[in-house]
Amino acid sequence: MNISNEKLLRMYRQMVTTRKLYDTLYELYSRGSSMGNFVAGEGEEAIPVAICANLRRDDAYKPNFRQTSCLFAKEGYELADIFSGSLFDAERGYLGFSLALGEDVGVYTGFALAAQMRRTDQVCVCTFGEGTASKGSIHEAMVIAAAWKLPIVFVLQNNQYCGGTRFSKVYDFEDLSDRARGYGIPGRSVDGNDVIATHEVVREFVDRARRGDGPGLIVAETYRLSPYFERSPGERVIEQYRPEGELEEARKNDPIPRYRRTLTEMGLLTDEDVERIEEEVDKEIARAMSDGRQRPRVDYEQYVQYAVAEL
Amino acid sequence: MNISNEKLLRMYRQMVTTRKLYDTLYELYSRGSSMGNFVAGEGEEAIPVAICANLRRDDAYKPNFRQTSCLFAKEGYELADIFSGSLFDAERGYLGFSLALGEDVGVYTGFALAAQMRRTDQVCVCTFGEGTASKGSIHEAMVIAAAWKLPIVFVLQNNQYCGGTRFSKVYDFEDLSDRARGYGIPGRSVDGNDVIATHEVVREFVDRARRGDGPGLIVAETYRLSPYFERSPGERVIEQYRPEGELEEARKNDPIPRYRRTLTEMGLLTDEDVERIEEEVDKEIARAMSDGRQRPRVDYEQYVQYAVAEL
Amino acid sequence: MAEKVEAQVTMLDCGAAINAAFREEMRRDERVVMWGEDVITMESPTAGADLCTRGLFEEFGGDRIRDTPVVEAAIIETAIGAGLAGLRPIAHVMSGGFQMGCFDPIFARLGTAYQEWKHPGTLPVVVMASVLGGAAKGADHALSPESLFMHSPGLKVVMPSTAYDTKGLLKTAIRDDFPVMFYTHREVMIREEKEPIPDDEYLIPFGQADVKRTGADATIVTYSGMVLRALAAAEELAEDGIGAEVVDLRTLVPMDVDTIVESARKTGRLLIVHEAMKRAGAAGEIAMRVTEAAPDVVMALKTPIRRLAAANVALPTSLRIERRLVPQVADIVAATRDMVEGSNTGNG
Amino acid sequence: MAEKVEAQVTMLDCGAAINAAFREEMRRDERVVMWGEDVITMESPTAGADLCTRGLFEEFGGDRIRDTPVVEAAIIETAIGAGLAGLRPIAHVMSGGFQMGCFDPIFARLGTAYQEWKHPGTLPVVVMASVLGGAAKGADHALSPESLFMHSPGLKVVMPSTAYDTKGLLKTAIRDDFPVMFYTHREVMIREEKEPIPDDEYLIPFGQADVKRTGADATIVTYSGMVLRALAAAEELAEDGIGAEVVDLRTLVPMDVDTIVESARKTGRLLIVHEAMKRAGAAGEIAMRVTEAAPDVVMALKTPIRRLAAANVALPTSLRIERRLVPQVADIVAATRDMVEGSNTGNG
Ligand SMILES: Cc1ncc(C[n+]2csc(CCOP(=O)(O)OP(=O)(O)O)c2C)c(N)n1
Ligand SMILES: Cc1ncc(C[n+]2csc(CCOP(=O)(O)OP(=O)(O)O)c2C)c(N)n1
Ligand SMILES: [Mg+2]
Ligand SMILES: [Mg+2]
Repeated sequence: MNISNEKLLRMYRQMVTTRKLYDTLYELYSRGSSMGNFVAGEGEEAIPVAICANLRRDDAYKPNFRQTSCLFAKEGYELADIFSGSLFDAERGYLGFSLALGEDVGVYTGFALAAQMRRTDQVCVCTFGEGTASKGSIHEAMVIAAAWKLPIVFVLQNNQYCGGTRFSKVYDFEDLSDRARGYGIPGRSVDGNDVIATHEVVREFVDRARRGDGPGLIVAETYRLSPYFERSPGERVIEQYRPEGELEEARKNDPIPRYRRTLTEMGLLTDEDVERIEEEVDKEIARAMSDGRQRPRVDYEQYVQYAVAEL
Repeated sequence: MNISNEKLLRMYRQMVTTRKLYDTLYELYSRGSSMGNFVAGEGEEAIPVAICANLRRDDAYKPNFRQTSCLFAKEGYELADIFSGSLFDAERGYLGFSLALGEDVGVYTGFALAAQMRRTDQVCVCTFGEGTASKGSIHEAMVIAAAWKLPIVFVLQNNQYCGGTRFSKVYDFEDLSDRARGYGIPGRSVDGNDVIATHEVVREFVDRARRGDGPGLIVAETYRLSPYFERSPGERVIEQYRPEGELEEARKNDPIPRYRRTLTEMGLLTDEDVERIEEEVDKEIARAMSDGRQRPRVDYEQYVQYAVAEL
Repeated sequence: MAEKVEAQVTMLDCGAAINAAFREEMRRDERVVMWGEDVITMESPTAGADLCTRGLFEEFGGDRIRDTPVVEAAIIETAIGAGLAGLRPIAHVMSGGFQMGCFDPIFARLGTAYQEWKHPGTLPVVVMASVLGGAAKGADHALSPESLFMHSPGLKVVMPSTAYDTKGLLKTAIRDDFPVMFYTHREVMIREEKEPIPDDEYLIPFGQADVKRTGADATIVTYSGMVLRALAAAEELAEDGIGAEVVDLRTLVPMDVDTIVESARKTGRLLIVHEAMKRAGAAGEIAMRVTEAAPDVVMALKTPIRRLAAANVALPTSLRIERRLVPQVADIVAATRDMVEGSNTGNG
Repeated sequence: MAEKVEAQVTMLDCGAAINAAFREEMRRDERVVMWGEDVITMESPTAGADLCTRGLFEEFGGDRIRDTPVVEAAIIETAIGAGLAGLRPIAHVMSGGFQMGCFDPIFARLGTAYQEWKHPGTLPVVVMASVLGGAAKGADHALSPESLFMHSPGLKVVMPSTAYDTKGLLKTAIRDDFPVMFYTHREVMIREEKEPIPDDEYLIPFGQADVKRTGADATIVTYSGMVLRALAAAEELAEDGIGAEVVDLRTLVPMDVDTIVESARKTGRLLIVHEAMKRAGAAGEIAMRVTEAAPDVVMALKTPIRRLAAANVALPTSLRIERRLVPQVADIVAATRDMVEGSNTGNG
């Protein structure tokens, strides 16, 4: 591994920030934010952070829908953007996502196609869940990415659950990354709760894509600590589908404390640092929230300008 | 191999019949049959014949759209049916096909699901081309077939061409049957121009499915001697997309002469037999045509009865 | 007497009514089976969906009710195959918006191909989904897709607005030998007040609209969640002495044109209201059907047929904006009043 | 003079006109790119499609024009991504029927999502397909899907009926900064007689209908392949002294309602004709738009608005049956005559 200590610590701070953001955003949602169902992705923070650490401002990145708020960690974005309504910005490589799962993967593949046609060295990383991986449109996107050797890295984020359905109950696989062979592209599985290991694999695949050697599939194994979604403010979903004790077991593998231990062992982090970072991040989020929410939002008049003909 | 001589010879006759049927049906088409574009599948006859030889009357089978006329070889069907307008009959395991390629694979998967739910030991074999294999709905069908261990055998018929696009120009694969691993099901490639080898692999996969051990994927390698389609009666499509001499090379591997040599070497077929079979088949087809075309066809009044509400 | 009635009905909400319909039909006919995402684990985001399927797995087991992966196309296509093979599948797709991702299977396979194949037999498939409007869930969740599927030759389209109608129509749908699209609506599913549902079995035939409120001055034709808003509007209008008759179509295919015509003949005014986007929405079809069935009535209307529907722009994830794009009670009141008193420009 | 004209125009069929439009726009703007199945190898079954793209690969190379595998969803979705990234893609899907298999990408991504995302920039994507009606190719090939996509908030819908209009509208479509659905029609593509196409560049703006024939007694509003049949019908009607005015909408979104209104005001009769299935087809939308724009004109019509469209049943693979299901010249003649002379029951 060659990652600078500074970068190692930045990733830690970003993971902590991502975790805390979930609470802040849930707060806002409970106070009547207007964002449909609220979803969180606690326990999966290592993956988006490891990905962002390998991307340039002009690269494209689609986090899984639970990790959209992690975009602040991508070069070009800042915390305040998360609270500002719309993150959409092709210049900074975020093309939105599809609430109808899977339909956005082909869109990001199109970004990679544009990069190839224009002969830039931009790369695209596109994440989706193991449940969404079953959608047909993703198959088509991977077929065309492989056929044209597009600069895109697909990251299948296996958090073991699709809604209330446990992955292992539905599929029996030795190695999900074998799916890559069906497209004639390289595949690799990695412990998605190990931010350093994930960072290294993402770097390898992103570098290959940037060199023009085509797409790849990374399967990042993790666990969804958050519920499927918050049905409505306050009322948490009853999660009778998780086996006794499974959640507790999984918490022991929470990527944040785990990474904290690693950094402490490496002598890069003291208990004081940990406390300080918590406090600083709280302040940053508070500031970002007030900044971001002050930015002008799209109002009715602007919104209806999107109509292509008579309203 | 243990296939009775009788069966070996029957398969030969069925391959010859299939080949001759293409000419007969094209004749009808040229004289103004109303069947949209005419498609033939010369050079691919070994595959449907080998499949039919392993199926029961109540098993389901979707030939590739170029091989629909080969249904006569499936138990329960006869030559005359091919000329009778509609072959559709769930009892005999033919549920039609989709002119929008790929959308029928999930339908046949549903037949296998019904068999499993009803605890019958029926099996379904569903064929599609290597071009169609890229369609998303096929991915979804294979996902659910694998997840539920359904009694279905997917046969990917790789005739090297999708329209004017050569497979090897688009994909680079060691072995296309690796795609099966992406679903955690067994996969196998076979020389689809070798009817005996194909018969054996199909038997193995069909038996497994019938035992309740779940689906599999067979990749049958072959070559499309026929054009993409006949644009309109008489006017053949110019096929400038085939490399010089490729077609001629491929003809040397035509499954019918090839099988004829095998049977001759096995001492099961003499030149006299060959001539006799040709003559008999011609007569059979002629008889089947007049029988089949005498059967009543759906007329306007019957057709509009399908309307669910006011016409 | 009151006692007697009590003995014959049970107060149920829509989810419980659906659950009862499923249970009765699955008991009655073992060929009735169902699958979809999380129909067993009941984590579906479809409002109230958990109630709909609760306890069915325990009673009928894993052969007849199954959870699927996220494969909407396969959910529909396997239902078609199983239906052709003799089962009577109920295929669950969580929301009307997600049906865009399995459109060919619904529109072209289920609704078209079996006619084209001249399939001699039956194809008893029910596709169930929820329209999740009114909560700024965005187009993918909140789309009301009825006009799209009305255009498919082989699909019946059912969109009830009460628990009572939902149960009776769902049982009819499950017994229908051909494809039925069945839509619940979030605002119907989450209603507080329960409805009296007869304990004895009842079925409601397709193609019979229900006059949910009578009135002399204007006819409001609508269906699904918008019936609730139309009734609230009629309430308000009544205070101003305007009598609005609310016709709940209940099924769009087949459509009960006669009931609309009779009402329009009486009131002389026809307002068509739906939640879906206006352009190429169902209102145009309803208006043409009325015109074709009773040109004399249409020519005699006091004011031209008018429609009220969502603006021609994507459903937003902002409640503030959604409320201005999708017809609200106040909009229905204003449009009706305008037709009765107003300028009669007919610009809906 | 004749010479002068000769010097200014070239006789082209529709395929060649499309080819010229592609060539001119790809030369003009290097961001214009295209992909689809067999657009290079030209084996597409789309009538005349081989002419459309002939020579483009040789001139513009493999970065700008590509053959794809059979992945309709990916064809559209990659066009969206490339469009958001600054290219101007033309995405080819062979037939309108095959667009059912990539419906979410077209309807919900291309036509809806970018509005929902509040995407500040442009999304210059043209989706091209051919409607293959009139040859009993069955629903999957022959479907005319315009009403489905008119219901998507962000899609313009273009359906020309002549080589001249096709070239001018296609160039406008390629320069449009937002999504355009562009449909050619088999019967227009295979026409024998060539049309004089100006050598100088010309563009035809969207939202301008074209009166293809004037007449005093009845207005026939239609588009795409049906314009040819409407003109043939008008020819026949003229022999009986009935003047039919044929309004070719050319674009359905945006729709030129004014031209329809003016014609209907003049003739007092309005017949809407389309090839697509009647139920929830575009005719209902056209009728409502006219009613909303000019209620006075509609109230003053000599006979109610009538529509003529395909029967509500799947398109067959039998020409014999298709001819009875889809409006033919004789049907248009009969309907028009009935409106002018006849019972005026308005039952279309
Ligand atoms: C096309 C579509 N089908 C169903 C849903 C409902 N849905 C929302 S989240 C979810 C689970 C997806 O599982 P996975 O892809 O593993 O992502 P995770 O929730 O684990 O992050 C489902 C089924 C949807 N949003 N879109
Ligand atoms: C959804 C869809 N897209 C495109 C077509 C047009 N088309 C007809 S045949 C064909 C080639 C299919 O190739 P393959 O699956 O390999 O089958 P083969 O022709 O080789 O038998 C195509 C693209 C279609 N019928 N359906
Ligand atoms: Mg998951
Ligand atoms: Mg092929």
